Amino acid sequence: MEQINTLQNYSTEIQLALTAVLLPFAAFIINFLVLKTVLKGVGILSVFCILLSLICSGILFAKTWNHEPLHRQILWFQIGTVKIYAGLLLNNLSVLMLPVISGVALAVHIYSIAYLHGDQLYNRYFRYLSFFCFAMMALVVVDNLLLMYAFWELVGFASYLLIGFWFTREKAVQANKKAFIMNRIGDLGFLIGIMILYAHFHTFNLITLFTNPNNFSGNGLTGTWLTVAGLCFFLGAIAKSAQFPLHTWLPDAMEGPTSVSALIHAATMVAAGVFLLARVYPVFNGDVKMVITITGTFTAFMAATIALTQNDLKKILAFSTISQLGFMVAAMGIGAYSSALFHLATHAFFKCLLFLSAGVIIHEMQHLKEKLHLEIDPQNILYMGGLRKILPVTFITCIIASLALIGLPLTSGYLSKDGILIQAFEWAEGRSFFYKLIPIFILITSWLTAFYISRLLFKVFWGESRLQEMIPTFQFPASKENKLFTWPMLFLSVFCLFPVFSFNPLLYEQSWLFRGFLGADYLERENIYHTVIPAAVNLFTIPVIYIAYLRYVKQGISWFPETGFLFKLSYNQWYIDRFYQNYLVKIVQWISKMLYQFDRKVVDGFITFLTKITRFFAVCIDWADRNLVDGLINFIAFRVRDIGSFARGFQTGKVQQYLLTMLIVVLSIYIFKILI
Amino acid sequence: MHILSLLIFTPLLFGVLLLLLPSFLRNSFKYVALAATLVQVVLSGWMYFQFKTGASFTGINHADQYQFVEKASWISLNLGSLGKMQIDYFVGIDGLSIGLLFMSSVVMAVAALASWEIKTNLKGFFALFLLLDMAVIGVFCALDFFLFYIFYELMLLPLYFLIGIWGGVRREYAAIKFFLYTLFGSVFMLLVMIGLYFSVTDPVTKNHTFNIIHMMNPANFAQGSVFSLSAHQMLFGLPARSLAFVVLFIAFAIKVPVVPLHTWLPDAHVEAPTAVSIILAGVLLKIGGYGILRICFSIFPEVATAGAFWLGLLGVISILYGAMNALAQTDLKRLIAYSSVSHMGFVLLGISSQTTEGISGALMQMLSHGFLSAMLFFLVGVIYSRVHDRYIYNFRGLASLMPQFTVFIMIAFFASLGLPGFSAFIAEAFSLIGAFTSASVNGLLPSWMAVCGSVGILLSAAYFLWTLQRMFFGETRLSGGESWKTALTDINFREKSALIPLSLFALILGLLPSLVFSKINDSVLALVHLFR
Amino acid sequence: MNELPISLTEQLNNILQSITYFAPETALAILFLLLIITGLLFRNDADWICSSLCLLGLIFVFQRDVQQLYFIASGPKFLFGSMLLLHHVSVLFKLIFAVLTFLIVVYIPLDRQLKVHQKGLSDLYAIIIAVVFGLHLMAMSVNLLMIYLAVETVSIGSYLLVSYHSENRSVAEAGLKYVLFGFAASAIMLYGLSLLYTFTGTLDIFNTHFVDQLIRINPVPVFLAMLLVIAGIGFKLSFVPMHFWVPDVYEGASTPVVAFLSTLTKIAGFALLANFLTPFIFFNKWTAFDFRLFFSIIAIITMIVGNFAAVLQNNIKRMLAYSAIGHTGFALMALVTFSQQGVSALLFYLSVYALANIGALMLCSFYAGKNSMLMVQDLRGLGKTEPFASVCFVILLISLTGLPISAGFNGKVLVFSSVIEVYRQSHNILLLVLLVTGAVTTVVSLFYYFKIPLYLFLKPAEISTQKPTGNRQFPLLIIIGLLTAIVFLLGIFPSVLANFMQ
Amino acid sequence: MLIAASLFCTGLYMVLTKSNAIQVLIGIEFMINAAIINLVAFGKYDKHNNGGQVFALFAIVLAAAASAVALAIILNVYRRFKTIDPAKINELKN
Repeated sequence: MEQINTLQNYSTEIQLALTAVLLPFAAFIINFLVLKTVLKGVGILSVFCILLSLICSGILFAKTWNHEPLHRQILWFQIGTVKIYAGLLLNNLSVLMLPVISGVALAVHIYSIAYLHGDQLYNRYFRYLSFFCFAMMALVVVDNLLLMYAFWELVGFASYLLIGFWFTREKAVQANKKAFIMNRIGDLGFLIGIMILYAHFHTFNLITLFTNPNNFSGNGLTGTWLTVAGLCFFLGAIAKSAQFPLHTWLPDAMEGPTSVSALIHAATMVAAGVFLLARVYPVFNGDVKMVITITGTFTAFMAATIALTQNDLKKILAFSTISQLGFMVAAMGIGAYSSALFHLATHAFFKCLLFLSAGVIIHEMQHLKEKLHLEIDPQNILYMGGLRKILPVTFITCIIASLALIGLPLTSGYLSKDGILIQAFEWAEGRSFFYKLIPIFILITSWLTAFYISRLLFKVFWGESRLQEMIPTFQFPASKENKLFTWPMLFLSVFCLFPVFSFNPLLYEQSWLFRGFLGADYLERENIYHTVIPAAVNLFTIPVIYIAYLRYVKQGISWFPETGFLFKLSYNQWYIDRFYQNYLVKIVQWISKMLYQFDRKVVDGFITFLTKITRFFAVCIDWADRNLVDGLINFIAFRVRDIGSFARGFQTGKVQQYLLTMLIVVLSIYIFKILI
Repeated sequence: MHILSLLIFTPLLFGVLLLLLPSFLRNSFKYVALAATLVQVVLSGWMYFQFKTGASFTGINHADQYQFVEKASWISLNLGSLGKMQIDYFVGIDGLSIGLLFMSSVVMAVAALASWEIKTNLKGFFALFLLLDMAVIGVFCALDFFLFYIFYELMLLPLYFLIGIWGGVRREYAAIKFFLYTLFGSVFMLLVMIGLYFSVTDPVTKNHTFNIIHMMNPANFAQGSVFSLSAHQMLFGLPARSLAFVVLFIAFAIKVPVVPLHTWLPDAHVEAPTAVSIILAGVLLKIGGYGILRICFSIFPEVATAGAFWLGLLGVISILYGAMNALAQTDLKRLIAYSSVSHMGFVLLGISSQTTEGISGALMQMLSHGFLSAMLFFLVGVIYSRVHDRYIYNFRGLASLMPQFTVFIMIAFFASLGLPGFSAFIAEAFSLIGAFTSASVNGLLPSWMAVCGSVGILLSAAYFLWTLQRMFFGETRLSGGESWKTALTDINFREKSALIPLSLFALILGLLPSLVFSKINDSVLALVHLFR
Repeated sequence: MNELPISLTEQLNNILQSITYFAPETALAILFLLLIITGLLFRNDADWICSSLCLLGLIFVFQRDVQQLYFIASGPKFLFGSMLLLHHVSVLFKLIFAVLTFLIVVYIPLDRQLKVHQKGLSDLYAIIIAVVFGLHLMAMSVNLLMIYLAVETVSIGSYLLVSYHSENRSVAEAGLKYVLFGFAASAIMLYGLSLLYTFTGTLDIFNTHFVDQLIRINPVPVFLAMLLVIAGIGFKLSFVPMHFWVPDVYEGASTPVVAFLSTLTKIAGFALLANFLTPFIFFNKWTAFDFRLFFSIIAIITMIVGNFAAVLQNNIKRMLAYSAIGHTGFALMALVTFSQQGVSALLFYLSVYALANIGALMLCSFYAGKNSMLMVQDLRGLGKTEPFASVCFVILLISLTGLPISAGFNGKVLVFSSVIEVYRQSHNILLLVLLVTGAVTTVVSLFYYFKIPLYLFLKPAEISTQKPTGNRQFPLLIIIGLLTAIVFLLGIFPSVLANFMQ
Repeated sequence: MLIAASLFCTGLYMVLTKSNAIQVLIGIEFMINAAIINLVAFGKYDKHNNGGQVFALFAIVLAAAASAVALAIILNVYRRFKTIDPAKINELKN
């Protein structure tokens, strides 16, 4: 609030941005204060706020796109002599992200009103959702790394809350814990990256850090530390964007409500990793970029192969998301900066749409399950089929989104994905075979994508319902898609089509979005790839889809034996998660148990040992006092008696013993003194 | 205006009042204690806002730059040929202490609220409580080493009894362990203190002095005295100043606690009643950190610089070791106790970096941990007071039973694990950043220390989230069955009124760290300047 | 031969002059006679009459002692032809004696064990006064004869005190042990003294001739003589190895007597030791005997033995006995500084120790009630039933341990500072070892001192132990409270007493 | 002086070995006598003050007083313990 007041004399753009960011926060606060009352108005309020937010970002976008970046900051605090500012940085990147986020979020908000209808934690859900939107939008507009890190974590926190939204489900709380901890690993990288930069430049400011080209050459930060910093930031991105090897949280995160998966784990938050790469792009040197490329490509390929065999509807989409994020990351690595962001934007819409559709399907299946008292998993595609009859709108939107995902012409996905593919080939040109593998794998992945998404579509919508096999008398109930479901989905599907992004359905270079991120040194289409690749991709895609059709609708050919090694590898998600659970987690637990034992036994034991020693010493002294000294005296006394051959029985009395002891000591002191 | 004396001795006044009250008014004892602490909160809050900042109010080694200073001759002995033994009642505060002062009074008020659960021997409990309160505040204000030591020792006995009489099953063991540990340190501190006394002379009167501020100026050390900077005296074959530093450091490190001197802490925490746990974690541990800064580092800056590597190493070890141990716990209170070890490790790491960022971060961490650990222990106390069990596996799905309680638990846990927006984030981030920049600024700590330290943040997430998942989420299942279900009611007004301020403080400091940093900046800069 | 009358008149003059400076002692002597007479006259009511007479007398003595401070403002004075030396420190010692005796006289009728004694207490007061007379002499004597005389006065009185109340076996046994040990010790000392006389031909230790002679002859026999004398004095101080009688006697004798022995005679022992050593210390050429080395080692051993042996005790009086040995070691530490500051530290330390120790012993009789054997286990849970006494006990124990804030702490600080000061000048490594031993044994002393609060507060009470209450417990409680308050206040404002002790 | 020394040693030996408290007392008396002999013997060199002789007198008197007290105590012990062997009177120990 204070920020608003002090910023009033700044430009309208800044005010718009602030309003856009803070509106969801206001919704969150208001919701928070009406803690106890379950109100329908809670949802409406959030929707209203996010709508206003969208409008603000829209205006802001129109005003700022392709203009000079705007930057305003106020003093946040001063530590020593270093002043830390809080501020906004509005460049193309951030003003693009704002409407994308708020747009997708609006759709999800409206959708959620229906989806969460009747849940007793309804208002808590909107509270969390608003909070997430605030954090996510703040993340994209802040101007320094520290604040960015802060919102980065808050986004993760919101995701934690929403994954574990149904907190009584054991799997959900396991999943949110896993998500948070894995993200923490990434945060660690991010933090260390920040520390490296701060140690060198004593500032967190993005502009100061990244606009000066000399910062990372010559006398600036170079060499090993630069590589380490780059790797650290990339580690942050790996965790957030679910790249190998930290991708396993994302499939588990599907335990959250589907609407949440749509917003957070498909469209926005997971894209934050890519966004981070874009923000700190100058940090990455050649080596790091190579790592990024390989990681991205591998993740894309691996996730796609896993998606081929999964039966859980949401898991398939989750791996698809991982795969697509791999595309973006790889694109960042090969220097296709603008393509990556382009794909980020288009992917946000179509993947969100896919998830929302999935939500409707699951909702329907759940409904059926309860109605028929079946023991089935409503998310398992093996039980579905023929749903196009009762969910026609969902069917259509789902088709559109899938086409966009495959990247067929006329969709937005075609534009962005082709950009990446073409640039990958361009990048590999003139390099060794090893480098050529990168574009080849990306290409293969895009075909795999076509296959798994077709499999999903065919299994879910085509054919007859598998439930008929279980209950022969089964009849689908009449179609009754909720308007609160369909409208947001239709809204999103508009954004899956090419006109929104480019007037030319075939050439991604013409897209305004793509051009918005180009540097001055961009070269126009110069070689053959620009025509060959799209053609090759699409021509081969059609047979793939057809094969899938044959396989799953017609039950025709069976190319994948379900017992083969490859199938198992894919079905078990490459065993990565199992490896983590069985080895890494166990090892950490074992170490901490050992350390605790060490603490009890050794460290504490040492202290106890010291006490014991003291006590033992006391016992010794006491014993010596009573026995040794006296005993020695006795001994001497006995000798004395023997020598003097006194016949009389000799009994030293206690008092006499005392005296004797005293005397002996005195005499020994004396003798000692004389001797030296 | 003797506001500082008023602040220190308010608990004593109320304590006397309490002792005079007849026992049939025993229900009013807790209100007396609470009133005392609230008066303190108001006083220290007022002081916080009156606290002036700027280049002429840095404090540290300039006596005239302290604020709210009071100085009166206290013990004055004529020692004939040796001049006079001059011990002053000398109190004052600077940037290092002001924040801690306010934090302590708040934590004390919370502890007073937490002591509602005490049912037996109320007069004794609250009398000791107020005595402890006085001693704690006194430690933060004292500028005369003798006075400091007196207050420092005065904390021991009340704590011993508070743990020993009102504690849990193994209370005697814990109380004695705590007592011997701390006493061990402080006895040797006494020797160093006297040694310093004979090394330092008042520049004006030429008498020996206990004045801490005079001790910081190497010019005040008598020629050829034991701890003189130029004399390079040796004791037992070691440089005298290094030895003194180590001895003092050990005394304070026991309080902090630094691994491997920490084993009193889990036992003391687990056995102590909630209110005492709160004070232990919230205030007592900070005295260790404060002592290291005020005494060890300020008086022996060159030793601190020379030994920074080892201090930092200890800090990192504490962070990781504490966190790993916390991961293995099954008793909620023990878990939090170990997490304290881990979090206080950041303080040591930040301090030993000797950079402005590191020290500011460490101070922030002390404040933040003060509020948060008080909150955590209070929350544990809430459960314990209801069912007398803290074993994590005995609970499940508390969130459904106690939703509001769970909200506070989540705030406390996430704030503790360094969620941005809460104070611990800023604190830990800057402690680590300070440790990291140290390599390029003064070359004291290698950068891997900060990197290892940051792993502690990851581990803290692991154990807190595991606890959340295990205890609070999932289907409600309690080992105590139905009787527990009825016993585990959601938090009441009193508990809320203790928890809400704490969470607000953690939040406000996280959002507006300038509230703290603006007050401490000048002092921290002066302190860093001392190291050069 | 004709010199004789002149010297006689001189001597007579001297004696007459000295009488004026001998007022406290004279008063004591008169008091002693009065007490005996009253005791004989009032057979039945003798107790309280004697007691009040005694108290009045002591107040008078105290007043006289204070007066002496002014007499000697100009400098120390030899009395009776250098038999006695009245100097500042000795007057301070005498003041301490007067105050402490006052306390003990108040304490005696309040002890249940003594009260039931059929013989009555009037004789006891007389004996005490006689002993105090001896103590006064001890503080001032600078003559071998005077030393022996004073020590014997005190010893004989003490034998009587210990075995005064001889109803049970333990008292009788304690008495026997004490008398045999003490008698033997004084015989040994006497022999040592006679040897010294043999070597020097003079009894006056401040006579320059005395030390000169000793330097001249073979150091080996001189060393033996010194050793014997110190052993005799050591019996009073009870340092190692002259400490064996202490635990037995403390355990056996009645508590007020223990209070008397553990404080007054010990302090007097220090006074005597200081007097005896003074000429040797200030005579620079004296090298035959390194007192600092000797006493430092004794102090270290005494501290270690006393404190460590106390750890294992469960009988409170026995524990206090061992701790008293430990305190002797600590006080010796102040003595080895042989400096002005050391002596005032010693004075402060001793007086504070005496106050706290008397208080602690009073609490022993408070808790013990009838049975004299008070074990720590008997204290279980008494903290709840007797909060005031228990809190006092804790404060006194804090003082005995030397934790801040307490008078004992200040005492320890003073002692430590004086030692460090001397170390700074001499850099004698032994002093450093002394310091460390002092610090370590302080921690060790916690082990046993804190057994008491542990049992008082922390251990639950056994099944309904009968509460030792009685009418006479309240006056005792008041005195205990008073003592505690003094100890506590001296902890906060030590300068009051410490400046006085300069 | 030699006589005195041997007397002292005899006394000491008696003190340490005799099983009768009275005999112990006598031993102590021997020791005191040794000292007295010393005092008197060397008193002649100290004509001026006659300190030795005076001291001897005092010593005799005090020794007598002390032995009287000691005897009384021994008597008392005998009443309680029916023995005066110091070795057998050892109830007080840790």
